[in-house]
Amino acid sequence: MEHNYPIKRIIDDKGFFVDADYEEQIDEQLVKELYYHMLRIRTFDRKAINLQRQGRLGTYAPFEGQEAAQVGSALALNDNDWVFPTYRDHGATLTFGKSMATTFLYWNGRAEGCIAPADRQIFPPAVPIATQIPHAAGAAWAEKKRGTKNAAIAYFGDGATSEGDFHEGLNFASVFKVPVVFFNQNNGYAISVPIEKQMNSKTIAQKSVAYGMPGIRIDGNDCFAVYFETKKAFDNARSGNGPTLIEAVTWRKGAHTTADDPSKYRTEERAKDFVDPLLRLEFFMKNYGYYDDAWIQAINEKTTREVEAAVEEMEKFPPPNVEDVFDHVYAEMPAQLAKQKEAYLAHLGRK
Amino acid sequence: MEHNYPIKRIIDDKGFFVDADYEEQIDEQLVKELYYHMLRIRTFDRKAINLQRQGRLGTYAPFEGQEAAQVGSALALNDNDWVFPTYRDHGATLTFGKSMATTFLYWNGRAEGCIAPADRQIFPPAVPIATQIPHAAGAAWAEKKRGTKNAAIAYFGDGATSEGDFHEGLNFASVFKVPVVFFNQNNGYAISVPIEKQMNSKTIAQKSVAYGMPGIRIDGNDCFAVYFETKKAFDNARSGNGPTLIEAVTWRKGAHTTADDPSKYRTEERAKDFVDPLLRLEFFMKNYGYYDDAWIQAINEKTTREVEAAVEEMEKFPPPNVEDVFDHVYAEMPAQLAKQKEAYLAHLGRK
Amino acid sequence: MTQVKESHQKSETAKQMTLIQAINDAMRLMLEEDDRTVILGEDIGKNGGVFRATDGLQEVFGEERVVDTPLSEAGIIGTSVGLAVNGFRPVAEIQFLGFIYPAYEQIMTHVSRIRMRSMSRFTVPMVIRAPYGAGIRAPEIHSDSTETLFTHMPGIKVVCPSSPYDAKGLLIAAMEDPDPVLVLEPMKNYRSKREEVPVGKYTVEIGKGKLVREGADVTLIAWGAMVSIAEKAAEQAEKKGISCEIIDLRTLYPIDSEMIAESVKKTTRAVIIHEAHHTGGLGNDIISIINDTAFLYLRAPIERITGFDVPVPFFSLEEHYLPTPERVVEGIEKVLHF
Amino acid sequence: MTQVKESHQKSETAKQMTLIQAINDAMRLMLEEDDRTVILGEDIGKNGGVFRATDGLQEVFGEERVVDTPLSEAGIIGTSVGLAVNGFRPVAEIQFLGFIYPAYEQIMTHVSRIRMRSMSRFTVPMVIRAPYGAGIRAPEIHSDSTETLFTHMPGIKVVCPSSPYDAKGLLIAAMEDPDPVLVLEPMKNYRSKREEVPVGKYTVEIGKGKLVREGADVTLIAWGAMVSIAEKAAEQAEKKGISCEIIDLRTLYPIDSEMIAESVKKTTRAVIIHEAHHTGGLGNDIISIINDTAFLYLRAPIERITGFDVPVPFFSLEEHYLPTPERVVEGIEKVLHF
Ligand SMILES: Cc1ncc(C[n+]2csc(CCOP(=O)(O)OP(=O)(O)O)c2C)c(N)n1
Ligand SMILES: Cc1ncc(C[n+]2csc(CCOP(=O)(O)OP(=O)(O)O)c2C)c(N)n1
Ligand SMILES: [Mg+2]
Ligand SMILES: [Mg+2]
Repeated sequence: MEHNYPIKRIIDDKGFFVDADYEEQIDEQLVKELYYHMLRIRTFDRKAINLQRQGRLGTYAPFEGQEAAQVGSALALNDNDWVFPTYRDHGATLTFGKSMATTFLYWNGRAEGCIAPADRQIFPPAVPIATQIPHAAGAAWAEKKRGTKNAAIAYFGDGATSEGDFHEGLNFASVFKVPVVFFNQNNGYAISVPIEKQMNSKTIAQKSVAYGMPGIRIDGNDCFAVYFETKKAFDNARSGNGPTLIEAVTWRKGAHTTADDPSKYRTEERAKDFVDPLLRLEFFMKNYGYYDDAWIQAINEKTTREVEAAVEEMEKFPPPNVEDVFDHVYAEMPAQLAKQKEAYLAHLGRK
Repeated sequence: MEHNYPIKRIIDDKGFFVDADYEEQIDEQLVKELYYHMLRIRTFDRKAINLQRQGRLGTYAPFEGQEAAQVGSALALNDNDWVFPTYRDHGATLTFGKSMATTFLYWNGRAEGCIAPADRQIFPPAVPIATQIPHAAGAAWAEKKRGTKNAAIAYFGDGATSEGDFHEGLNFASVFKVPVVFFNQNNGYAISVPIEKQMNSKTIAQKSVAYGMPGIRIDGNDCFAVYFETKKAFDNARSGNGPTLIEAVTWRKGAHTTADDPSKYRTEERAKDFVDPLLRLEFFMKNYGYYDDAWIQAINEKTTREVEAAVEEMEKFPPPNVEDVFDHVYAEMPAQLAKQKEAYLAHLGRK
Repeated sequence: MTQVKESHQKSETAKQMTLIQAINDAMRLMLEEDDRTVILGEDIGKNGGVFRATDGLQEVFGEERVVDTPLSEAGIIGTSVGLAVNGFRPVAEIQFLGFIYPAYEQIMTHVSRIRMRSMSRFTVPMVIRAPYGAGIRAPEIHSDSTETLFTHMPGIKVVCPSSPYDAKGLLIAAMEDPDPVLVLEPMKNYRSKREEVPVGKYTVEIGKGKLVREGADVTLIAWGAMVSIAEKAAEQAEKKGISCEIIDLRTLYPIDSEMIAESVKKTTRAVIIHEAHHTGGLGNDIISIINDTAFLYLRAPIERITGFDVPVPFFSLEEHYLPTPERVVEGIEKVLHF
Repeated sequence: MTQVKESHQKSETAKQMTLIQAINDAMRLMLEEDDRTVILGEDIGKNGGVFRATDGLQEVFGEERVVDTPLSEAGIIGTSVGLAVNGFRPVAEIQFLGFIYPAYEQIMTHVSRIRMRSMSRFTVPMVIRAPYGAGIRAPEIHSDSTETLFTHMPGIKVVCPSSPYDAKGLLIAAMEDPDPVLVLEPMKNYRSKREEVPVGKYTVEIGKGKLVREGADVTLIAWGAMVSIAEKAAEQAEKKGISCEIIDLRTLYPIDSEMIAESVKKTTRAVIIHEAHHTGGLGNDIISIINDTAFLYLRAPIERITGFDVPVPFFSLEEHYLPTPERVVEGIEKVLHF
């Protein structure tokens, strides 16, 4: 089976083209956009880990190593598309348009952290694994019913493929042929459980066969492969040809979350298979004349400033509002709940 | 994909060999055993429908048309294997050794109807669709852990493949390589929903790919194909090679249950593709010199008598015991429940 | 989007309907009125539902609006969440309440929580309909009455009509509600009686009980199929000179605490009847409400006549599980002669 | 079958342990003693569990007995049913109670019902362990306290230890029970204190509460992480001259009704504390028990200090969701000055 799903690459580990077909489609703008966003989210990610260590952020789920997968896929979206991320996909949502400060707030236990700008349809990150997959199918179904060209993307990990919701979501999407892309980041582990213990299939892409759905396997650390293959899947979806399952093979460089210690369950053996996606793009830029020291310096400074400003915004954000505990449960508060709220505010000496 | 899963047949619709390899393996004993059991369960099935119409049985789920699938697979089992049937697989469980009277009791709303003889491990029929699939994987896992050669079989329908439990059960079975056979009867419909609306895949067999598990597609109305392929899958399982998914393509001749009216949702168009499995075996018996009028007459009479006796047994069975409402919830009855029981028995004027 | 293909002439203003017809009528009406309405579930399209709740709807409104889904409860509810946040108003049928559990995570974690998690940016105005309850000799596991698994879940509402009129009015109210509503339909009542039901659109307010019988000595509180048990018990009690007041709760969350409090303050005694298990049943919530609101009025411990703490038995024994008028009368006498 | 590879020398008879260590110790002991014990769940093997509950067990007992499973709660519980009916005694870990819902159907329909459906031919002696509760600044949806979704389910038992001693004793009792037991482990208490725990095997009887403080004026009833809230409240109340009795319920089904009744008959007043939502919380069951058993003794309506009818909020607001000693003291004063 595995041979039916070779890993699609556009550039190799040293940043040289392996698929020359793409030479024409890759221009400076694209290269710089990919690099910029990857650098930007990495800066964010490292800062977040730092803040967590300093006690300025709650438990945090880092994505280092998965930047190409997240940025490449997010840049393939249209503005009106729907995004259903997990707790590890803030690299993708930051790229799609969620703000950094908002994202920090999420990791500080603030519901405000779930809210993307009004012109970006980004769902709150899925915490219970795989549950967002049917949501994405449903949102895409709505677009189809309305006859738009919008589509949806569901992000999920290798572990998520073991849940019933993965199966039911993909089945619905294929039966109703809805415009959705199932974007799997196979980062080798679900917390401590390696993919060989998660499934007996050699690839995740082949799971598409169960749904009569196209499935492809790509090098998730090759930002070009991610970008172009995701775009293709979206084109297909927008043309009414239904969903695609994409397996982006990548690697979680750090811990599952800041509360996790990967040395308990993995050696860094397999890490050697993965060249850092940013470094790889740098190789490419050097190989093909896109490398520009001054520009890199400039965006480095810019993103650092952006992250610092976001930290400040997060830390200056008004403290959480007790009323919010009660106010977003129903459109109209039931009497019982109103009484609970009133009593509690009275207890706090308010109202 | 479909071409990877051709429908395996041993005899054709007219009862001629299409796979001559089996000529040697098929002897009179096997032919007669298959015929006998198919006839026997059909007699049961038709009687049950009749009883239901007369108000002597509750809602009943008939299996006519699926006799080859149920008998062929049940005869492939060893006595110590575990069977996890659905509400439609009493043809299989009758063949494996559950009694007719017990089976009638089940359809008369009696818990006693769930209980097979002590030397047959037959689970109560699964009512919530697909939930038995992980059970079968678990029971098989136990056999593996004990190092026996016993295996388990899970019966389920085409509709069941849409449930999360199907997916999770097959994944577990493949990851832990347990000795279980997943025996799907694709009878074309889940109540009113045809397979084309149930899934976008053209076959159920191909769903095995998702689990790196062998999957085969067989003519479920060819009792020989069912028998030999199920046996093969069991041999494989007993040898430590893990699970197999078998899709037996068949046809539900009658209604979903006696409460259902299939004319609301299907024409008998597709029925034409399916030669009655008993008739087909008769053709075969005539073609190859196994047909024996007197024997058929004799087993007809025998099964009719057996069914009549079972009806009598069912109808003479002691009435249900009120205590049973309370007595099988816990090994030791909690005080609260004991009080409820006591109060209720007092209310009935007992004790 | 599929357009309404037929328009229904309505000459009369009310019609005799069973509860199931009233349910059908409500959906038909809303499919006509609101393009965002999508009905989905197992066997609800071509087959018109195993109880015929959706009979004829797919013929009129087409396969895009009345959708036969795969056999997949988490899929049905999960995609409904996606449809609802993206502008539709799905009405999902779960074939029997006993088969809702595969969708439990979607309901518990998402249907009920998305408004809160997104601070009202995303909402899921959807309806889940589910036939429930014992007493129709259905095969095992078809007869659960597990309403408290949902009333304990902040973010959704739960209604349970006992009559055709309330069924139509509550279902329409549910379909217009900005928040998710679970509509529990007592199977036992689907065809048990007909009554006059307005042909046009009306709603029954969610959160309001109904006084179905006035009385002085004791308050009976029931819902769904248990309302008629309460009524029969009240008739029997009347012969013994006991005057029962009956509240049909109709909405199980949020409960009409006021109606309960007022009635119990008047009668000073209460008997609660439900077919759900005793432990963890809604009866406990009602006792708490009375504890909170009418403590000093109560002259006797409240009685609960309920299903037992056992799985709903196979149908040959279900009559012994379900509350009967006789058990209720015993309860009434107990609170009166405390 | 894998044999125990190491034997543990025990010189001392008791050891200072945290609750999580006590849990670990119970499993280690039973893995040693009973070959049928199999521990399974997500990340419980090599990683030793996200809270380290199974730390070191796979090393000692091997991958056949301490099993890392796929990320699949229905698979974990569903295969455990198969293991249990076929002679094993699985102990399944659900990583957080908030993630148990995908397995809800398996628990509700099978774990709890197989004994009844097979008239005791098949039984499922299995344990489900789940960390639960708020207050540790966990990411959202990790903090549910939904015990009544399980206490309402006939056929299983539910226990909830608050201390290391009880944790070990109850878990061993659960592992030896012929029926399925859900063990709820208050995350907040995992490492909050150490106490002397016997090194050998012992059990704490399922179904029995514990009087953790004797008092005269009011009975406080709590379990899990709320026991220490009750204790703090009792201390504050004492300063105001109020004497509180505290019951740690320990088992949530079947509840120790006798202990509750006895205490309330003595104190004549009760305050119940739980972190689950108000509506449908176990508090209601307890009120009903008091209604049934101590009606005439009660001098004031029972107070419930609970989580609100809202999803457990994100951690920045969780302190406003959880009962506090101050809220409990208010409740105590309310029942005293009724
Ligand atoms: C239903 C459910 N079960 C368990 C968990 C606990 N959990 C959080 S993340 C995780 C691993 C997820 O692995 P994968 O899908 O590969 O995504 P990754 O974390 O690698 O991005 C687990 C088990 C959960 N969040 N939801
Ligand atoms: C979880 C669940 N959902 C719905 C049902 C109602 N139901 C009973 S049988 C059935 C169709 C099953 O179809 P299939 O799996 O193809 O088996 P068949 O009846 O054809 O043998 C449905 C939807 C159920 N029993 N369980
Ligand atoms: Mg992963
Ligand atoms: Mg079928």
